Formats: sequence, C-alpha cells, structure tokens
Amino acid sequence: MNRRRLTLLTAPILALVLASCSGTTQGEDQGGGPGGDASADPNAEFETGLTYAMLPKSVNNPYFEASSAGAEAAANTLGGEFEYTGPSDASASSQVSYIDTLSQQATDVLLLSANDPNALCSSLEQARAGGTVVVTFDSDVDPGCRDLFVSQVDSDEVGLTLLEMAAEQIDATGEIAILSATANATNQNAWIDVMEAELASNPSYADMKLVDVVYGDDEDEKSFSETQGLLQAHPDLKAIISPTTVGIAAAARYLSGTEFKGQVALTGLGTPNQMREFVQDGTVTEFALWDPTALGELAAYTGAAAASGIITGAEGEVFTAGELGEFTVGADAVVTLGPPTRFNAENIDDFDF
Amino acid sequence: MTAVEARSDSATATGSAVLDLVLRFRALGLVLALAVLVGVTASLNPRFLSGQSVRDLLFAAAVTLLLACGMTVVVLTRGIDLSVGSVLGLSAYVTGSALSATGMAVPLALLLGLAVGAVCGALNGAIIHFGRVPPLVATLGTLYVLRGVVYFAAGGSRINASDLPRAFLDFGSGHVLGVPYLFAVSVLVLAAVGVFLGRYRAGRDLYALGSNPEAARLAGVPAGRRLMTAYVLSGALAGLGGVLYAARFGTVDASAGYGIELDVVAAVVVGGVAIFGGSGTALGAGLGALLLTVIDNALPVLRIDQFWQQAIVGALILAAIALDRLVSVRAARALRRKGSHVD
Amino acid sequence: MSALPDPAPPPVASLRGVAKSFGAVRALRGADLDLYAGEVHALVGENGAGKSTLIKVLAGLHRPDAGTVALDGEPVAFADTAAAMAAGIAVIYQEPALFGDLTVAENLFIGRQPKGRFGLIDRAAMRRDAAALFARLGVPLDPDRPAKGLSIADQQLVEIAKALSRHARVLVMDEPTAALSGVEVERLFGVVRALREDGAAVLFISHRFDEVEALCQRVTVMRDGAHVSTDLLADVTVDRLVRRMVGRDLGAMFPKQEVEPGEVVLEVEGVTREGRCRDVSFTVRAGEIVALAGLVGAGRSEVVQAVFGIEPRDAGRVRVGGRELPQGNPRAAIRAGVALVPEDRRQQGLLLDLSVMRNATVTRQRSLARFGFLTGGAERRAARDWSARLNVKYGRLTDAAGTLSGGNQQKVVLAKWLATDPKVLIVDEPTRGIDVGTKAEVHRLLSGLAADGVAVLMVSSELLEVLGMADRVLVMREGRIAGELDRAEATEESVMFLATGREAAA
Amino acid sequence: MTDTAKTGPRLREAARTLATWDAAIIAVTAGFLIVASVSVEHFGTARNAGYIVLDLAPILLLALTMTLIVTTGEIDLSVASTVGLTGAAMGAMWNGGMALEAIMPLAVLLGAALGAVNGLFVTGFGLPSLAVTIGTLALYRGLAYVVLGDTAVADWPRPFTGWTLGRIGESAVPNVLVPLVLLAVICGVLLHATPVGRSIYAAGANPVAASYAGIAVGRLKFWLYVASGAMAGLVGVLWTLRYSSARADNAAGLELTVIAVVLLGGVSIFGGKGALPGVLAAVVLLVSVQNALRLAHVSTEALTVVTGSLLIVAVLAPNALVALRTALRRRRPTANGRTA
Repeated sequence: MNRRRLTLLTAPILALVLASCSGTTQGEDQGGGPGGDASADPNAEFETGLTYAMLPKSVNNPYFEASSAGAEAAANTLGGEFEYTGPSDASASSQVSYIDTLSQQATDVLLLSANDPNALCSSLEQARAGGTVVVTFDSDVDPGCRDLFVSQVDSDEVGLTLLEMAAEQIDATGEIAILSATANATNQNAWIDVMEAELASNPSYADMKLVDVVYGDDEDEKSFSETQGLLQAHPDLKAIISPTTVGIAAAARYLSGTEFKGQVALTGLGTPNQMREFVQDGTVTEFALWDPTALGELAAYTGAAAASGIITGAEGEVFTAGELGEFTVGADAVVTLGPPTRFNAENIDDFDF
Repeated sequence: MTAVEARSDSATATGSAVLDLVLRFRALGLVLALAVLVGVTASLNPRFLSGQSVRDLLFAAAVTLLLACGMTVVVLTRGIDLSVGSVLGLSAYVTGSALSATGMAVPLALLLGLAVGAVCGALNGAIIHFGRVPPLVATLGTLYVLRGVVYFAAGGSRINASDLPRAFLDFGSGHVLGVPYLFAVSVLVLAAVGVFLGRYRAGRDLYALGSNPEAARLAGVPAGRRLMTAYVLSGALAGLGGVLYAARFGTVDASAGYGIELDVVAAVVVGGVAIFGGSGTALGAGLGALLLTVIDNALPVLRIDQFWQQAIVGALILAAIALDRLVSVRAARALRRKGSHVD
Repeated sequence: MSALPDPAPPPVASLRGVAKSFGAVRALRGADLDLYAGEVHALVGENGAGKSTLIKVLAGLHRPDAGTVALDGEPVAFADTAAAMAAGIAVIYQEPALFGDLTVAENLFIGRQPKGRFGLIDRAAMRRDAAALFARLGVPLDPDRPAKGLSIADQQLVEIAKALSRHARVLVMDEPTAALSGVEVERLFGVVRALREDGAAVLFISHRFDEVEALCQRVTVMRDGAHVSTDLLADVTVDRLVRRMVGRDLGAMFPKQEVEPGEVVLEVEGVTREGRCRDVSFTVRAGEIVALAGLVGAGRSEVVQAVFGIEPRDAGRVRVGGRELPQGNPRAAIRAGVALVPEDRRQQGLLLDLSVMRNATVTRQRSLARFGFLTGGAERRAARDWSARLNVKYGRLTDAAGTLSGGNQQKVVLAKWLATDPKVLIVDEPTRGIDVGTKAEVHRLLSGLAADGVAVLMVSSELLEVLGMADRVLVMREGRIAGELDRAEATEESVMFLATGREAAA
Repeated sequence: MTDTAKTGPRLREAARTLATWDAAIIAVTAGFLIVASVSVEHFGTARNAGYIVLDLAPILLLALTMTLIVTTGEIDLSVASTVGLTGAAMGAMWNGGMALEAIMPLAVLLGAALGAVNGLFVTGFGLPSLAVTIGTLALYRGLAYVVLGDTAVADWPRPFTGWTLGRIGESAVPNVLVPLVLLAVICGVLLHATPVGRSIYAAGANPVAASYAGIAVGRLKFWLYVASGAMAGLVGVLWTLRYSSARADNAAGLELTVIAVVLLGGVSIFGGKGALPGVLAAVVLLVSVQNALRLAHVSTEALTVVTGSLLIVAVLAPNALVALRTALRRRRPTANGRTA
C-alpha cells in the first residue's frame, strides 16, 4: 500500500526530468561561450548616471565593506548610483536570488564576488542578456559568465611574494607548511601551484621543503585547530604560509599564545587591522595583501568603462581608473590590480582596513 | 519487623546497584571512549599529550562545555534551547563593543555577558511558559530573531583584538597551572550547575518536571518559576559563553557562534542527557562536550581527513541514543523483575 | 470508637455547593462535604459520581466554578496544589503519579527535601526519613531505588508514605487500597487510625464496603456530581447506600438478558507476558458475557491487550472462531472480528483533538473509501448513522471528541468498534467515569449485543457491574486466573475472596 | 506539560482557532501579494513570479513531506543534509562517468534509503526523532563532505540544467512548477482525502489510541521517513541541476526554513493538527516577502527577524486568544454567582 504510494510520489517527477534525454554522461556536452561582439571605443567618456550594485560573498564581512567603500567612492566620482547588497550567509544559492533581483532592476554594473564559480552562471547570463555589465572581483566565476574579472593580484606574483617573505624569515632553510582556505578555492590553489613549482625549480629555495598543505575552510576555529595539528604533526616546522586572511589571523592567534611564538615563522595574506597586534607582539614579522578598497574602486571603474563602451574585455584594451592610474585588460578579460603590498612593523600603522 | 528490615537491606543493595550501574555505566563509557581516543592519538603522535596541545584542547572545549551545562538544565525539563548560538553571538558582540568602548575590567565583562544572556533566556522562558509555545518552536524563533538583532547591531563591522583591552585578551589566552582561565571558568560553572541539579531543591524540581510534569503539578512543584530558572540559566550561560568566545578569539563579528547550537545539543545527547527530560547530569554533558572537542582536535593530528569529523559526530549521536535506549530497556526489565520479587 | 467528636468546633474542611465543569462535562453540580478533626469520613459513589473531581478541588488542583471551600470556617481559594499543601491538605490520588527518574526517597520529599549546610539537600537525612516512613507502614521498600519499575502496589505505598510525611490535618485517600495486599491494607488502617487519634481528618474513598465499615465513622454518598446524603455509618445499611449510589432500581441498571450461549468464539490458551500475566486460559462463547474481575494491577487489562495484540505475548495462543491470531498485530485481530474498547478512554480510546466524525470512523477508513479516496461524505454518513444508533449527544460532527461528556465519549468509542461489526467485543472498564444514565444505556447495549450473538469479554473493577452483567466471572490475582465463578456462584464475597486471597477485612 | 484540567475548553478553542489559522495565513499571503504587486516595483511581473517559484521550489517540496511527518508528531531535521548528500553522491557518480539518466533515479533512491535509516531508528528502535535526526543531520552532511570533499562538480549537461530554469514553451510558467503542483496535489490528496491521511492525523493526535484502532503507527511513520528522504533526494537532484553545482554544502541550513514554514502554516509541532494549504501559503508568503524585501532594498537582517517573529507569533497568537477567552469566561460565572 505505502510502497505503492511512494512510487506514485516519485515516478512522475522522474519521468518528467528524464523525458527527452537519454544517456547523457560527463564530457559530452558543451556549448555557449563568451561572445564579444561590440567594438571598443578607447576615447569614449565614462557615462554618468549608471547604477552600480556590489554583491559580496556575504554582507557582514569587513573585507567587503572596505571594497564597497572604494567602489562607492568611484561610483560617486563617476556620477552614478551605488548599492551594496547581499545575503548574510556565504552561499551560492542566496547569491542567485540577489542576482535575479538586480537583473530585474536593470542594474547597469554588477560587481560580484562569487561564492561558486558555476552556480551563478545561468543567473548571470540572464542579467547580461538584460544589459547588465557583470564584473567579478576577488573571486571569479567561469569566464564565460562574466564580462571582466578584476584580479587583486597576479597569481604568480602572489605565490612568489609569499615564498620570498617566508624564505627571508627562515633563511631559506627548513620545513614549511601551508594553511589554505578551502580545498577548492581557486585563488589559493593557483598560488599554491606557483609556490610548489618555484620550490622545485628555484635553486635558492633548495633547502626549503613543503611538508603539508591543510585547509582551514576560512573558518576561524577550524584554521586555529588546523594550525595546532600542523605543529603537532611536524615538530620541525619552521614556517607557515597562510594565503588567506582568516587563516593567518587564526594561526597568529594560536602562535601568539604558545611556546611556538617567534620560533615558527608565519606569513601570508592578512589585513593590517587583524594582524596589527601580532606584528607588534612579534608573532609575525611580515605579511602581505592588496588593498581591498582599491580593489573595489578598480572594479567599479572597470565596470563603468565596460558599460560606457571604453573597453569590451578584449586583451590589450586600456582604460584609466581615476587616481589608480591606467590599466590594461589581460587574457581572459582579466584586469589586475597590481603587486601585493607588504606590511611589517614599519608601515602597518599607515593602513586602516 | 526484623525480617522486614533484613529484606529492606538486601533490596537496598540490589536497587542502588542497578541505579549506580546505569549512571556509572554512562559516565564510564564516556571516560573510556575519551581514554581510548586520547591513548590511540597519543601513541601515534606523542605531542598530542604535550602541555601545549592539552591546553589547546581545553581552550577549544571551554565554550561548548559551558553551553552544554545550560542546555542540560533545559533538556532535563523536556525542553530545548536552540537559541544559544544567537545568544552567544549577541553577548559576544555587546560585551566586545562595551569592552572596546570603555575598556572595562574582566569581571565586569563577564557580568555583562551573563546579564545579556539572562535577558535573552528570560525572553525564551516567557514565550514558552506564558505563551505556551513549545520550546523547540520558541527557541527556533529566537534563534532567528536574536541573530537578526546581531546583524543589525554589528552589520559588517568586526571587533578586532587590537580594540580589546590587554587584560581581557590576557584573560582569554592565559592559564594557571597549565589550565586556561577560560576552561577553569567553565569547569567552575559545571561544578556549580552539577551541585545545583544534584543537591538543591530547585534543581531536583527540574528533574521532577522532566520526569513527569503532571505528577510535578500534583506535588506542588512551581513549574513556571522552575522553567523560567532553566531558560534564564541556559541563556545566562550562553551569554557568558559569548564573553569567553570574545576572549578566546579576540575577534567578534556578526556570525559569532553561528550554528553552535547543534554542537551543544550533540554534546548533551552524547553525554547521556535524555532528550525527553528527567535524566542525565551536567557532568555527563560536560564529558560529552569534551569528547566531541577531543575528536575535533585528534582528527588533524591523526591526519584523518577532516571531512570525516562531522560524520563521526553524527554517528556518535546515533550510537549514544541507541545505547541509552538499550541500557534503559535492560534496566527497566531488571527493575521490574526485582519489583515482582518484592511482592 | 464510633462516637462522633464534639460537633461544636467548625469542620476542619468544608465544601459547599461546589460546581465544576470541563467543557460540556458537568463533573460537579453542588457538592457538599464537611470533614471534622478526628474522624475518618467515607465518600462513596459510583465511578463518575464526581468524587475525584471533588478532592481535586480540595487539593487546589481545580478551581471551582461556583461554591466555597473553607478551612476551619474560613473561606479559602487555593491558587495551586502547593497552596493547599501549605494549608495542611495531603492527597493520595487514585493513580500513582511518581517521578520515574528520581529515587523513591526523593519522590517522597520532592520540593521539601531536608536541607543541610548551604541549603544543600541532606541526602542521608532524606534517606533516613524515608526509611522511617516505610518502617511505619511496614513496607520493605528501598529508598534509593528509582521509582521506575515499581509495581502498582509499591507505587501506591510510596504515595501513601508521601502523604503521611506531610503531617497533614486533612488527609484525602482516593481508593488507596485498590492495589494493596491484605497485610498492607491492615498496616495502612493501623496508621490511619493512629492519625485519627492524633486529630487529623481523613477522607476515605473506597468501593469496598467492608473497608468503609472497618474504618469510617460517617459516610457521604455522591451521585452525578451532587451530594446525596451524609450519615453516621452506624445508621445506614450497605443496601441503602448502594441504592443511593445507583439512584435507581438495580434491575434497570443491569438489564441482563438471558441468552443461550452458542459456539466458542474466543479461545485464549496459556497467554503469558513476563511480569504482567501468566498462563491465562479461557474461552468465550457467542452470546455470552464473561467478566474478568480482580484488583487493580492484577493483570486484567494486560490480558486483553495481549489478546488483542496491542502488546506482544511471551507465550500462548489466541484463536477466534478456530483461527489463530498472529502475535502483536491489532489489525489482524480487527480483521478476525475482535474489537477492544480500552480501559483509558482519553489515552487509548479517543483522538481527543480530532472530530467526532474522525473518531467514529477511524476503524473503518478503508471500507468507507471509494477507489482509495475519502471525500468526507461517506464518513459523515457513517458517523451520523452510528451516533444516532448509540444516541450520542454532540454539537456538530466536526467538534473535537474531547469536548463531549464522558458518557458520550464512551459512546463514540463504542460506536467506532460496533461499526466494525465484531464477533468478539472486549470492553475494558466500559462504564468508568460516566454518568448513571449512560451507564445503564451501555449495559443495555452490551446485553443486546450478547443477545445478537456477540461474544463479550468485560473487564470491570465495579463489582456490581460484574455481578449484574456477567454470565461467568473469571477472577484474576497477581497475573493469574485465580478462579472461575458462574452467575449463580458469583457474589461480592466469593469474587473478593478470589481476588485478594483473603476473607473480607474485619 | 499541558493543563489537563482545562484541556476540554482549551482544545475546542484551539481547534477553532487553528481552523481559522489556515484561512488567516492564506488571506495574509494573498493580501501581501496584492499589496506588494502594487507598491514594490518589479514585484508583480511574470518574470519575478518565475523567480519566486524557482526560489520556493526546494522549500516547498521538502515542506510537503515535512508536513506529513510533523502531523504524525515526529520531525525530520536531516532533510537538508540529505539534499546535500544526494547532491554530493550525484557529483561523485557523474565524475565516475555514469549517465545522468541513471544517476537521477539513483539519487532519489539514495534519499529514500537515507530516510529509511531515520525511519528505522525512530520506529524500529523507538528513539526520539528529534535526537535521531539531529544525529543524521550531522552524519549525512559529514558523509557529503567525505564523498565530495570541498570540491564542486559543475559540468552538468545544459539540457538538464536548462530544464530546471526553463519555462514551458512560450509561456511564463516555469518548468519546475509542474512537479511542484503535481507533488503538492499528491501530498494534499494523500493527507486530506485518503485512509492514509486519516491515519496520519490519528497517529499524531494520539498514537496509542491510533494503534488501538488498528493503525500500524510505526510502519506508517517509517514510510513517511522514506518518502521524506526520497523527496529530499529529488530536491537534491533539482538543486544540483538548478545551480549546476554539486557541492557538499548544498542546501545547508535549509531544514530550519522548512520547519519554520511548516509551523507557520499552522501545523502543530505536537502532531494531529494542520493542513497542507496553510503550509503552501506559508511557503509562498516567506519567499515572496524575501523577494519583495530584496526588491525594496531592505536589508536581509530584517528578514531574519521577521521570520523568527512570525514563527513565534504563529504559535503564540492562537494560545493568547484562547487564554484571553478563558479569562473572559472565567469572569462571567463569578458575576452570575454574585447575582444568584
């Protein structure tokens, strides 16, 4: 009786979903791709009156607050309207709803930091079909789904800088480990690849050995206990590189309260406000990051440039982003902010973000 | 009369033996599981038992332990408090802001956290008792509402370690005789709650309420007052937990304590507190919290894929409740058999 | 011994014109009662006469809708049970209400445990006090064992000890002896007499007139929620009391029709459930009413539950019309033509929150459905039909069953079972807690069903009902069938003798 | 914990108020939709309605079976984790080179199996469903991480992902509305017009009395858990395809939203009371309020507070009404007593 009912419940749905398709497996499909049709007019003016919306991974995150400040400043300079909106949880599904809403409101420029490289694509396509320029920043989506990506830094450069800072602090000798964000975080994995390649090929790093990569999931507590696990698993560890702001702060907090303080070097990407204390108490010598405010500003200018027809996303196009200066569009429609800034005891008090 | 007394003596022996077995079995089982886990981990990696590592563990256990005490009190009355995570977040944010604004002393901050939590707890208690809303629904509602309040208050701001007074951060990271202050606070609370539940009339009333609400009414147990006590206590401890959280992490943002309620309920359930009230101890819940934390900490040390952690916790909850069920069925059968002998 | 105390002082406790309704049910309509210091006062009445409600008013559990409660002549209004306890009223309820998770000692002293230093509970003192109380009652109970798993008799003893420990001025005992053995009853009576000597007022509710005569000085009769009479026990006979309780001719109350029993329909063979009942065998024929009598806790309900399949049996067989019923499967029992009207109407019989219609048709959903669907029409018709046949009084078919009076609730339960057209009808306490008029109706109904060839198995604690209705009486004691009596042999004395294993108390 | 002494009148009152609660929530929902269409720009468009349908689909589907389970007096907190685990399993199977046509039914079956585990623990071992499903909430989510780790499987074929977002022909009706309506009707009919539905109410109102009436309460609940699991499996498929992303954290935390709408829809957490139309209205209300707030540029924080408050008020309001009426009635007899 009940069994029959269960089948009743599920069968029609399956039938519906199954209808019209047969035997689809991985790798068969694909279609669609970016279509750059319009041509750029490098001499065009920035349009005024554009509407800008910034959609962060989640609101309630100081990093994105800083970016939004930069973007808002740029929007104001360009005579546009700016809105900062987003979900309170960092999930792709909630971002989709926000993208849908924004595309309905026919926002001109959408500045997005994506929670998932693929889940947002169909919504973004709709938004773009409606005339919205989609610029991702901080965290990209599939290149086919957006107009431009504003990268905080060049992957190679981040990886190299991180490795360089670590090497300087431990005289390029000994075991090192990496405390990353999530295992599938695109940025972090690219940087880690660069570091691994450099360690293998660069003779000046011959005495350094990467013994472990662990993931703190960009959660404070997890990163904290992962740091602890690292130190227990590798008694001879000399340095930890944490290319994520959450990770480095947690690791610093752990180190500062233990006997390892000053013994194990810690470097990576962090915000000055979070790291100030640990630089002052000697836990951390030097770390790096880009300026999120400048990143937001550049994203806004990039969006405005695309919406005004100054650029289309083709490689080699050039535009001016206010006081930030001149930028060139790279391959895959990527605009890069520049090399990361290094922070240490000398300069950390000059920054507030 | 002498014959009766003799019988009474033998009955005493068997009766309490069964009871003790049930109780001790539970605590013993947890201690045993802890010992095995620590033993295995330490044998694979001796540094797991180093002073630093143990301190880290105690740091990590402090907040869950504290919240588990409060949850125990509520669960004993057949209730549940899902709002603890949000209360913790609110209290952490409020005390954090107050600390960074005024630089107040640590004890004052602890009191403030307690007060914020107690107010939230009183809100829960009032909705449940006066509004006759089932605890699950009421606290699910306040889980949302209070988190919303935190979001409103905090927005995208974050309180950083550098904003907090030095003394407070020292309190968060310091330890005495190898025991972190935070853990010491939790253990003190655990002991106090344990004594309250075990040795005070009001505490015993909570067991009575959970064991048989109708009988409690007949026996004149002031249900309303006791329920309020339970929820205020749970809220206050969650509030205190917020202060400890702020002290431990040094940074507080709007998401502090998000989702922690499930860990706490898990600790309590694993610790042998019956989800439908009436039985269980604060000590058990404390051991449950400790066990979960040890698992958390042992996995990276054992180099077991961290992805297993949550699955293990889930399996542990199921095992714990199934085991309790088995034990109580056995015990009931034993008691019944004994009962028929007395007749 | 039987001399009344000087009537000059006002009664310790006095209830005047007390009325109390629960929804449509008028449990009390003008009840009066005076209790004097130094007397044991019997309160008698049939099930459902309002005795339990009356004492719950006295205990502060219910607030009366009208009327007054006075202590020492001063009117009082108890806010809750705690207030009544504080005023010196202790109650032993009919159904023990213990905390299974707490120890026996703690059950005795919950909320007033002896305190030691720092306000901590002094467990040793508590244990001592508990042991002393049990010694006084002569009960070998371990104060440290959890209350979970105690037998009904032991639970009742704990309740008695609890009430005694309160040193109350007014002690109310609602059928305290129902589950006790002879020795225990004797000890209890000794304690009660001692309390009376000390000047306490005791209200004693019982169905056993031998106990009432042995213990009490005055007796109050209640019927249908109202006071009928109060007399010195010496002035009235049991017969007169019974007539006042019933309020009508016994013949009209128990309209037994003579039926020639037919084939054996229900065969029960060696049914055993560990700790509940052991090796119970009997048969019931078509057209026969067989009563299962015995004390509370003797295992009667457990037997019928095992027969019906609600509870699994550890051993034994049940056959209906020659076909064996599978174990633990009420559905199969229903299909075989067995119906069980359970003991506890509110817990087991009714879906209180659901409508009269849903309740009346819950056993027949499948047969009422058309092509597997129920649209309401068929259910409405069936419910209306059966309600009319049993004369159920209700407002609307969609009213919650919980809003009906006890008698009408019981009729709904009967209706849902009679609608299945049973061959074997098992009724467990069929008239508990319903008014006299409905009681007679139920008896008439059972009688009529038997006449139509239904095999009826009736569990009842009410001796009058057992004697008035049954063709045969099976008496259970401590989980076994202690004996069988046919209609001619069955008397109050012979049944009680088998049920208790002792002569009527002196 | 209820006051048995006053159960009689309170029950009747509560029954009456609850009956109207259903109507009230439907009315509120309708009212809100009208007001929002008029006052919130872009709200009343077909396109926006499509978005609302897409957003409410997973909540509604899970709420359907959740309503059945809660009506029997139990609860299933593991649904969102089941969605996550079936999605993760889909990803693993897809990576393993299986055909999607085979994967989808397997995912639903997997969901059903996970539901059966819940059912076994609850009905077979007689454990409290709250504790059991908190356990499986952690277990299933944990297994999802074990299966897929932190990686995402994203290369789902276009025809399938497109279907979940697409519209029927040239109309504005989203494809997913078809299974939504179909399943809602099936569950509605099952609950309100079949013997099984009657048994569900009976089991929730009084499980003891229901088993006395010959209803196999345990078996019924077991199969409802299986259905709930299968539904979660189906949602797992839809979710994965709609976002074309199978990840271990798919739908994390959705269980609370589902419980919230079920309770908001007037289903009693103690079982035996409630109706599907109220729940459907509650789903529509919640999602469209969210949608309207976004369109009106109101912060998300407000929504969290609104959801929580609605949840409490939904249960509090009828109780308060009952208490008020009882208080009023209690005053009356006293007055009569004085005059008499």
